[in-house]
Amino acid sequence: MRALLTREPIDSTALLERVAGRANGATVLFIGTVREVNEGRAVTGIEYSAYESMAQRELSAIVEDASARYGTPHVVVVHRLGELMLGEASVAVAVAHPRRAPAFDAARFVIEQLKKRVPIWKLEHYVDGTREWVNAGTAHR
Amino acid sequence: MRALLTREPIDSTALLERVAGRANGATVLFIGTVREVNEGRAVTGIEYSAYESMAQRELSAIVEDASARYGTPHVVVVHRLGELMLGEASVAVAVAHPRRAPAFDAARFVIEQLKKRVPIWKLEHYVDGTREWVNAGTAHR
Amino acid sequence: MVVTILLFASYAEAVGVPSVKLDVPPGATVSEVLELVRALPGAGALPPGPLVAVNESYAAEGHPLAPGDEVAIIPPVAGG
Amino acid sequence: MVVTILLFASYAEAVGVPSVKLDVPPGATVSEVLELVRALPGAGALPPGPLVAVNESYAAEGHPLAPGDEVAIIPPVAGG
Repeated sequence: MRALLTREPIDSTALLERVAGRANGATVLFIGTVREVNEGRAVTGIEYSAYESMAQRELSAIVEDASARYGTPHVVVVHRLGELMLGEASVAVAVAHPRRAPAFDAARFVIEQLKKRVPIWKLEHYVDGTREWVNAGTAHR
Repeated sequence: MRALLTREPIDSTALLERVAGRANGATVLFIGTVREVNEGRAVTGIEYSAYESMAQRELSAIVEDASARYGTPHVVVVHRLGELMLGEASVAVAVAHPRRAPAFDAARFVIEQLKKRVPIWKLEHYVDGTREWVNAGTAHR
Repeated sequence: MVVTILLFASYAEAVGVPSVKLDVPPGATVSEVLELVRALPGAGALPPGPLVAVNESYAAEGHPLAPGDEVAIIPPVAGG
Repeated sequence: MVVTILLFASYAEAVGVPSVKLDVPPGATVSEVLELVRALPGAGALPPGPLVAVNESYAAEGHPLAPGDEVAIIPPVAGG
């Protein structure tokens, strides 16, 4: 399984091991983490939910697409669901490739595609006790 | 010290911890590893040497430059020296940033600059018993 | 024919339920079903042209539905 | 004046030593010193315009040297 939704903390070292291969000269790991402040508001925690069956399909499709496009089977992505604390990883992408340029490009491709098309939603909890569904159209990272 | 030459194995998990920060939403780690085959020749091992005092200065300058250019203090780079086995990491770059695009760009910048200007040399040992200084002009990764 | 509407995140909160079954005319399209969804209590706040997935794949407005289809109305995604 | 020439990797192997002190005319430039280096046994194989660092910073061919300068001849770098 190269694409995974999980309610457990993401183990990025395990991801690096998953993509290792003797022909690979370059490995790129991307980790998205919960920030203290988003759009100027102090965040206390975050909750991710998903249309899980479809999110799994979309994640798998993105990994397949990245593998074909950049020419390496060594592509994995994990997205966390449920409640996360500040500083925890919400998503991790690991790519290994013989060369560094496509390793960077493939990792970037996976996270950009994920943010565009995987049905996952983020509810932010703020210091003032309010909560809000984050709209990707206004969110940046 | 955000730029380091070392004769010990590179601990990429420690690098990730070094760049962590509560304002950061994105972390990118690049790892370069010793490949089994380079330019079609089967490699058994590799040996890195450096003009160490200058390499240290250049690495530090690249980190400073990346920090200023991409707007984050959370940039580190480690390059291994001495004899390495297949699959071992020769170099690792970690960058954390509030946003993902500059995190990717800064990590890429550091490794590209390193490959251009840091006085480090690579002696490859091949299966047939021969050895050769790798010329970056012909090497790819 | 009956199709199942799935609602998520802010949309599920607005309507108050995560799914609802609707009886729609045979061959109804995605946009026709969206109009019926909009008539549900609380659903007036849905945006004009939301993303829709049919049976876990994104579908265009004109996509004709079949009995038993699972029609998911997808709020702006925010993974990552 | 005396300057120290540093040789690395394939260049050190070609010349057989990692460093050598050379007595050069006062104010000699990098390229003038390179010509003297080329006259060393084994140094004929040095490429036409190698990268040079003076006191740990890259320097142009015309850079004038001072007594005690450390002049490093830098083979094509291959870090990473």
